[in-house]
Amino acid sequence: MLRFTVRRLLQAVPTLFVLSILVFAWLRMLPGGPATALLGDKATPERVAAMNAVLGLDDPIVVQYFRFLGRTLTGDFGNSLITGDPVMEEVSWAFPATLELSVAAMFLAVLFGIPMGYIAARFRGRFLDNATVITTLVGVAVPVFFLGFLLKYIFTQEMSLLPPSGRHDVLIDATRVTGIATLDGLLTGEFDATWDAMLHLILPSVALASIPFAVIVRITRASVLDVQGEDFVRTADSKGLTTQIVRKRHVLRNALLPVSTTIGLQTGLLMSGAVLTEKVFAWGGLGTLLEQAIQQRDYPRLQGLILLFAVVFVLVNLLVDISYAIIDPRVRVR
Amino acid sequence: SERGEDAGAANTLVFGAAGAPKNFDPVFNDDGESFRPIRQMYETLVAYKPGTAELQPGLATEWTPSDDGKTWTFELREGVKFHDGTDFNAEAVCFNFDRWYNMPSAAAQSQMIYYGDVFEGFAKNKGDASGDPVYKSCEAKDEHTAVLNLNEAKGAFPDAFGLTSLSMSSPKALKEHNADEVTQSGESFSYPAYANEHPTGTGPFKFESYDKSANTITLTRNEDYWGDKAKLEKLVFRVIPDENARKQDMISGQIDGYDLPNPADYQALRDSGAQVMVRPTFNILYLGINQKNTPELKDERVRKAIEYAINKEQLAKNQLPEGASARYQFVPEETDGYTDEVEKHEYDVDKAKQLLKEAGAEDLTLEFYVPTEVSRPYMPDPVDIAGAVSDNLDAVGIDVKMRQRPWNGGFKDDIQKHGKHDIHLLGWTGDYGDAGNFVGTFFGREKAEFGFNEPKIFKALADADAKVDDEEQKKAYEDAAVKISEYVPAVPLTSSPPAIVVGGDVQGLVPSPLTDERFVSVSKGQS
Amino acid sequence: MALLDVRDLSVVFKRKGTRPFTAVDGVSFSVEPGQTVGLVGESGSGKSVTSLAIMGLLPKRGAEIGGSVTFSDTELLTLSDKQLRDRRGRDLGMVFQDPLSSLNPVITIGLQITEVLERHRGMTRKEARVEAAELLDRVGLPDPQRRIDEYPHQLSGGMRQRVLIAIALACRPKLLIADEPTTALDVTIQAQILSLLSELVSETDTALIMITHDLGVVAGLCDDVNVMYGGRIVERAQRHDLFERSRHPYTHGLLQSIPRLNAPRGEPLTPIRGSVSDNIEWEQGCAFAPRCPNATDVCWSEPPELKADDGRMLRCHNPVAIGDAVTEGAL
Amino acid sequence: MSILSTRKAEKIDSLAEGGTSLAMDALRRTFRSPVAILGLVIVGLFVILAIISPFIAPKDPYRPYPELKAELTPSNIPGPMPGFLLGSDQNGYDFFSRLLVGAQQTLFVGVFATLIGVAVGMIIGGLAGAFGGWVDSVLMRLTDIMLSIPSLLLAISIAALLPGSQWTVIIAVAMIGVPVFARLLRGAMIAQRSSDHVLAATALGVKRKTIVFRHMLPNSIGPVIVQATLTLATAIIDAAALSFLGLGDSDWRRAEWGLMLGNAQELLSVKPSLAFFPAIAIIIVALGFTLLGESMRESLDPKNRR
Amino acid sequence: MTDETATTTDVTGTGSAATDMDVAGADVTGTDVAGAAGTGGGRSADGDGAAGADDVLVTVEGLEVHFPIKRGIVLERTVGYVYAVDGIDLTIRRGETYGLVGESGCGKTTMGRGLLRLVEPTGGRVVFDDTDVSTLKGETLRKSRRRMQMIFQDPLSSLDPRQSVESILVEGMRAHGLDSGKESTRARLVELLDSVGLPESALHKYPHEFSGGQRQRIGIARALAVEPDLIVADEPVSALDVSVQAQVLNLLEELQQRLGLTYLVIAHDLAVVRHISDRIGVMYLGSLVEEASSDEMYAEPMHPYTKALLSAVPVPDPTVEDEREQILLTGDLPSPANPPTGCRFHTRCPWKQDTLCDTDRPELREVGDGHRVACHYAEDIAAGRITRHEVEPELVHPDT
Ligand SMILES: Nc1ncnc2c1ncn2[C@@H]1O[C@H](COP(=O)(O)OP(=O)(O)OP(=O)(O)O)[C@@H](O)[C@H]1O
Ligand SMILES: Nc1ncnc2c1ncn2[C@@H]1O[C@H](COP(=O)(O)OP(=O)(O)OP(=O)(O)O)[C@@H](O)[C@H]1O
Ligand SMILES: [Mg+2]
Ligand SMILES: [Mg+2]
Repeated sequence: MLRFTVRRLLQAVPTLFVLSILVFAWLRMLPGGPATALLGDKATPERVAAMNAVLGLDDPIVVQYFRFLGRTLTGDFGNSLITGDPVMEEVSWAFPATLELSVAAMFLAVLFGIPMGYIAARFRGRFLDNATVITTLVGVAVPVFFLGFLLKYIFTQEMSLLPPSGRHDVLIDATRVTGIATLDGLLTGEFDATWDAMLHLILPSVALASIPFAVIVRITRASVLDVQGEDFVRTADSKGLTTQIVRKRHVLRNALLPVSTTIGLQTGLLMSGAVLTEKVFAWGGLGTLLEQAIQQRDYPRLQGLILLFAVVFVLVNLLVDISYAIIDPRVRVR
Repeated sequence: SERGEDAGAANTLVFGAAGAPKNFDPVFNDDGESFRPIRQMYETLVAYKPGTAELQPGLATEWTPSDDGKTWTFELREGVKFHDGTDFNAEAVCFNFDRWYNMPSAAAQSQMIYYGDVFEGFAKNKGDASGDPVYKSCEAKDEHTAVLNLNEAKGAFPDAFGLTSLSMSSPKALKEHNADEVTQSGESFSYPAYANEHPTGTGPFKFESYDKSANTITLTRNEDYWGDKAKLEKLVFRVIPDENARKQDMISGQIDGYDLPNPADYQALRDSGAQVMVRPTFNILYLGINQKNTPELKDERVRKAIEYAINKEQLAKNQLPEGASARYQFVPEETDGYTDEVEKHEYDVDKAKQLLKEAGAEDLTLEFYVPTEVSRPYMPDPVDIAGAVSDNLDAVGIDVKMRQRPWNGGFKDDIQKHGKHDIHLLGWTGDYGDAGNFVGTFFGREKAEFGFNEPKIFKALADADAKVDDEEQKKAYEDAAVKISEYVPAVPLTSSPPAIVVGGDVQGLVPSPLTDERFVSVSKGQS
Repeated sequence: MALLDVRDLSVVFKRKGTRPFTAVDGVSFSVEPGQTVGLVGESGSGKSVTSLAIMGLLPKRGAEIGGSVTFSDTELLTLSDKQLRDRRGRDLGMVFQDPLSSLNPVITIGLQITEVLERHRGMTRKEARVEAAELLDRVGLPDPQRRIDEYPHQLSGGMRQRVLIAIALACRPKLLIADEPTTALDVTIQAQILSLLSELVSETDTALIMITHDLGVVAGLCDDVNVMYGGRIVERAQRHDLFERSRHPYTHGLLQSIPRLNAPRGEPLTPIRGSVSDNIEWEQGCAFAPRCPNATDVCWSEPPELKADDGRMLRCHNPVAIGDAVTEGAL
Repeated sequence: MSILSTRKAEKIDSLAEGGTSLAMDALRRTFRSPVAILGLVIVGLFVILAIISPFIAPKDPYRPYPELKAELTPSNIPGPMPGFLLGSDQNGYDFFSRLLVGAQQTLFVGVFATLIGVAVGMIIGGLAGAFGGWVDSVLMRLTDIMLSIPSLLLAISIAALLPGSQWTVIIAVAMIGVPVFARLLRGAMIAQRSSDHVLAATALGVKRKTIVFRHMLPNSIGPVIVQATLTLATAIIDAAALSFLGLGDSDWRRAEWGLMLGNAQELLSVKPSLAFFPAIAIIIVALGFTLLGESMRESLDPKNRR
Repeated sequence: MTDETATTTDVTGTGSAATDMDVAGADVTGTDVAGAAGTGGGRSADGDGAAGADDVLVTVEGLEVHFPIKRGIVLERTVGYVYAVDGIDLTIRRGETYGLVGESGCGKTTMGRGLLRLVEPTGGRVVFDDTDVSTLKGETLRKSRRRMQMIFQDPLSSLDPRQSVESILVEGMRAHGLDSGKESTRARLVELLDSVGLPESALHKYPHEFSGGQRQRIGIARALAVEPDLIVADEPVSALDVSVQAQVLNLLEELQQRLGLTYLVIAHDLAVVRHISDRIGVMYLGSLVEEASSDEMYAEPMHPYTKALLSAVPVPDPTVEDEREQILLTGDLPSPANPPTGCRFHTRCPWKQDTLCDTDRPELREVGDGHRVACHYAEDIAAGRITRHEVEPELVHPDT
């Protein structure tokens, strides 16, 4: 298993390397530039030129790339142009927020998606199944940000049930431990902070969960249907095993293989969705950082974030692979 | 939440900010989001009277220029202490001026935008500074008298002494926290501890913390403030980048105020009981004209036709916030240099068509550069405004091709550096109450943005700037304004007052044309 | 009393939008303890469906089952799902065709054996493990202690089939149904498996239903052979009777069309004409009529009945004359 | 040998397996399902609307109307009034007409984003699948990298690079599809390449080019068509997301639902219908394409072919 | 065979092949160029005396197909090989049917494809009618394919589902310029269909509209369309129902007689192979272990593996079955990626001896009248000097 893990990790290296070149080249190709961004309203051509000199942006592109690579390898992604803070530091502040949101969303999606998919499969072709299929398709067709608005509109504006945005009430003075608001409250015993953080988490995570939920339902359904028709399920039945054992040990376990893959695939979507959801709910995570960075052409932050997203994506895929290897012995040998 | 309530909702004010501040060292900043907290912690020698651009005593009780305008003498307020307990005195003032002038690195210098604008250069001994510095020296005549020597007179003074960037910092804190160590790292800059964690001024609020995970900046009341103490115990700025989120937080009572509400939301905000305070206008939106690329635009008649074609009143009503008005000159009404003598080209489609005909420019095609991904008080939604302007121009037969460029992603380069456009949308918010800050900036010399060389105008503006006497200067700027209105180097469109919104229970906030609101007088509670 | 008595078994598949399809039609046969009964026929003749119907493994929706299946005096078709599950694996064992897909790929073969033992013989996991290893040893799987913790993909085809047999025999069922247990295997492996099966069956006095399309397999193994065509049994006889004197033109034709190792070379084969898809429906006459060399008008109009004839059962209007039977047996 | 997004890739590859199915057969199966029919009806109506909308729009969707402008302020956008079924939009244009014409522009964006994605993806996938070897390796690494960036980020990155125009959106959204189509086609082609009928053609001495174009491509196209249908749905949504982020096409005059929705976000409190109508239109259309695509996929799936 | 002879044959081979090709291309009248070309074949085959005297169409010498097993993170490395075909020598005479049997995975298919160069052999050579096929490239290789055709196991998957029978059949003709005119092509198509027993109406149907046996007929017609000399039939009847199998086997035989075809028939069913073949080669793990005429192979198998194989085939005759003494092999076929040393069969051989078997790989050697066997102790076994014994089954992990 260790070898498997290490190999998978090594496989990601070339991808990340090429990606770093692409990201770098991409940023150099963007019109405008860090100097323009830094100088804001006061960017006159002269100032921009002077600033470029200060920043070394008039050096040859290759020199710039290797400087960038060198810094990146030491974990230095430079400082944000917007805030002036080191990008890594910004990320370390914002990452827990995004992590919290994504994990909550994925948790919801899995928690409700797998049972619903399973139920739909068991009632294949009947009303319940068709209803599930249509619902999930609608779920996919609704733009995340619009769903966010809708939820906000209904639950905060109309019903005043839940807080509209942010991660916790400003007046709650919670101690930061991990940066994951719901967890911190539990760790420090500030339960009101946890409660408050949970309330804030509900709407964004529901909005973000919509697509992965729909996909998980569909995959689970399809996969359960596939497995139900497999010979080994018939074998299990022929052994006279109880229905529960057949379903749990034979059907579900096999059916979850593709589902686990899907969960990994969904992280990409989740990251995309997070950008939109965070904007809607002023969540203040990586998505927010990214959105600002794009609007204001915050190059160092953009570089850092895109590479970070790729790394996270790689890691999640790795986790999925490992979990795959745990439930599917066939993968291990390779 | 209970805890929030007994934390004394009455004594804490939470203000929504649109973005995170860059840092808290006044001199390294130039944007409103950074200035807002800075203004509560720092003070300048000269201050602006709340709600106006007029001057009033700040840390200096008096300021007097020499006759040639090259020496300024400041009488300083007594009994003022910095937040670290050190005294504010003439030495501190000179320490600040010297610090700015002698800023050691190119990196640090590049961050001092306003200082650079006003003082035009740095000490030659350090780095490879460029420009001819206006600053010469500073002497502490006595404990409470500071004398500033300049190399040349500047019309911007004394107003410019009120710029937030030129706020007074504690020399002790500056030294202790290596305030000058701005370093370049990659494509950006790192700021020293002073700027990040130890801003130390004389203002009514003291820095307490900046929680980057929660995105909140917390200030507390300065109990040793020299003047009337702040009514609020705590002032919290919470960064909420999303416009809609700010609004909803405001309505649901999560925050007590935020800046620059979307004009579309004024009504909803008011309905929720909030106070939308419209500031006096101090900005100008204009339709720039670049004479370089299209010969027809060199013709005054064509430029005038463009102005005649635009229905500024309707534009102000349809697309701009309440209180916006049509403009026929660049200097704001409240500022010296504004005059009724200017040539007014009011909306007149027939006249526009006729002028175009006369100039033989009936099939004029213009590239109209419009910024995107930006919202400024003078143009909340540039694209919609540009749309309305295009509709107007279309109506007189000008074929407008709209080119949209992201504000930071090419627009400014294309306009100000490459001059790729024929016409463009841009504007300006005044930094202080000086006409030169408006017109001088635009038309003082040949620029890629406008692509003309008209010595008549350049000279008129240079003369006006050089006048030391207030009355003379006023006349000179009025004269320049008339010349500009006749030449039409660009079309002034509208001025839009930015608004600031606070909860119904917030009192004492005075909206400022310079967005220079001080929260010292603000209180919260049932009225 | 027979151990298993299948009477008039019929299975009709009904699906929305398609015509009902009768896969098994009035099949009757019985199996005595210790007896091996063969079920042969070409692909699609209904062999598997018959066995699945006996086991109660047909899908609950879409399949209509008629007739009766009595197993030691119990009617299987009317049992509840739960009661059936109590019998399956304990009294009735089954071995399927494809040994790879018939084993759950993600759990160890050990668990796949022990779960039956736990279920039906009330063993603890530990006891079951010991027993499982013994079972694997009995089916000739080398090194069972180690293999027990391996996964199906780590075994070769022959070994997997042994595991399946071990599973089916774990609770010493009274009846074992083997549905083409060797089709996916090579001849040398097939020989191993077949000899293992017959050995185990005779050791334990288990009754065996052997389903195959390979007449050679039946010839060596079965006491009684049922030949199916188009969902019905067309001929049933003891194996010597069947192979030496086949009466039904289909059985006869099959035997004639198979190349044999022991036949002299150079003789052309006598194929049956047409293919299975040329069947007509049994209701209209004899399903085999379109391909039958002996077919007369009556074959096209009247479905033949399964009748006793000369010590066998035969469903044919014009059986092959006894003299025509294949006689190369003597080599 | 695989990198990083093996799973994503494998998933796409597995979709490619449907390639051997018979088109007609699959279609017949598709249109037996009510879900597919619903999808087809929605898509059909949408396409018809897109074609005829310029002719049936009651007002010129690209002109401001003085009646509307008279009342218009940023915090008051006129509602329905005689002649203007849904009132004004934020620029004094007839909202109803723009909503109608929006179908056309939306279809345009969706179709071109998909077509470009399919075309580029097919070229890459086709080359990889037809040549194999190092060409395949290089091209597939490229798609792996594209797949390793979350799709919207990819689109955002591209959109930020190009000047804001309709084609920017189209290209940015198209790029999301490129790696998917490339993998899909390659997977199908590789399955084809080792298939018996291609081997048979090789054995016959048929020219390589003929084999690729007559045997491999036509048999690989099924999954591509299905994926294209689904991509149409996501393309429309992704384009809207770009607009929402302010990165989309910023032609203020163009009536396109995503753009209209994006621009109306700030006006929710003034006139929610400006956002709701385009949003609902997008949802319905995306749903239509998804229903259609999903049911086609289901019937192409070899497992469902019993 | 020495290197020098190989080279000479090579040169002349290439030369004559080119001319042959031209002749064949122009020749529309019939397939019977066999006689003329045959003399050429006889001349060059100077290897083994007995076989050389006959009309040899194909000579396979030391054919090897090793598939690399690749692993690697960034760059792929070859970590080993699957020795699918590992040194096979055989000759196929004009007009005969050569049968190849063996267990699944022993390399039969690969052998057939290597012979036709549908996979690239990694060693050895194939001389087809004096042409060294192994050296051909590009266009010449493509052209040469006209004379060697293939029939596949799965008739459905080997037919492009999107093409009508007509275009399936015409395709090969077009590739070799045999579709000279509309009329004559049409006539040829009808003739082809007729010869495989399909009606003319089949032309406009698609493969899925036919039954298994009919599809296989289409596959055969496709191969015949280009008037080949050699047909490699890879498991031509394995996918068919028993009752249909005989129809196809009869058809193959009939076509051979009518058109003078030469067959290499690959199958795992010994009975089928024996029925159709003149000579049989038995493969085990990538190489031939025994070769003999069909009758002799059945009557007097000499290699232990062949014996076991023959004894394992069930015969639909209860009397035979009851009396049959089976030689049960234990264990499984070893992995071709990791073949045993010495005699490949020694791990399962009930006659295995302590010397030679696990160290020396036996050559395929002549033991009389065209009967070749690769066993060190073949004669001893035949004479009963060595007796069978028990074998500990070997564990084989399938490489997934
Ligand atoms: N679940 C089902 N639904 C509909 N039809 C079915 C189903 N299962 C089997 N059939 C049909 O019933 C007929 C008999 O099938 P069965 O599997 O019993 O044949 P078989 O004799 O076992 O053939 P083979 O030798 O191929 O296994 C076939 O035509 C088959 O298509
Ligand atoms: N393209 C390939 N790459 C790698 N290994 C291969 C390839 N083709 C075949 N092999 C391996 O070569 C060996 C021989 O395969 P081949 O298909 O020739 O056997 P066969 O005798 O035809 O078997 P079967 O009876 O199952 O058709 C097998 O182990 C197979 O896994
Ligand atoms: Mg079956
Ligand atoms: Mg094979």
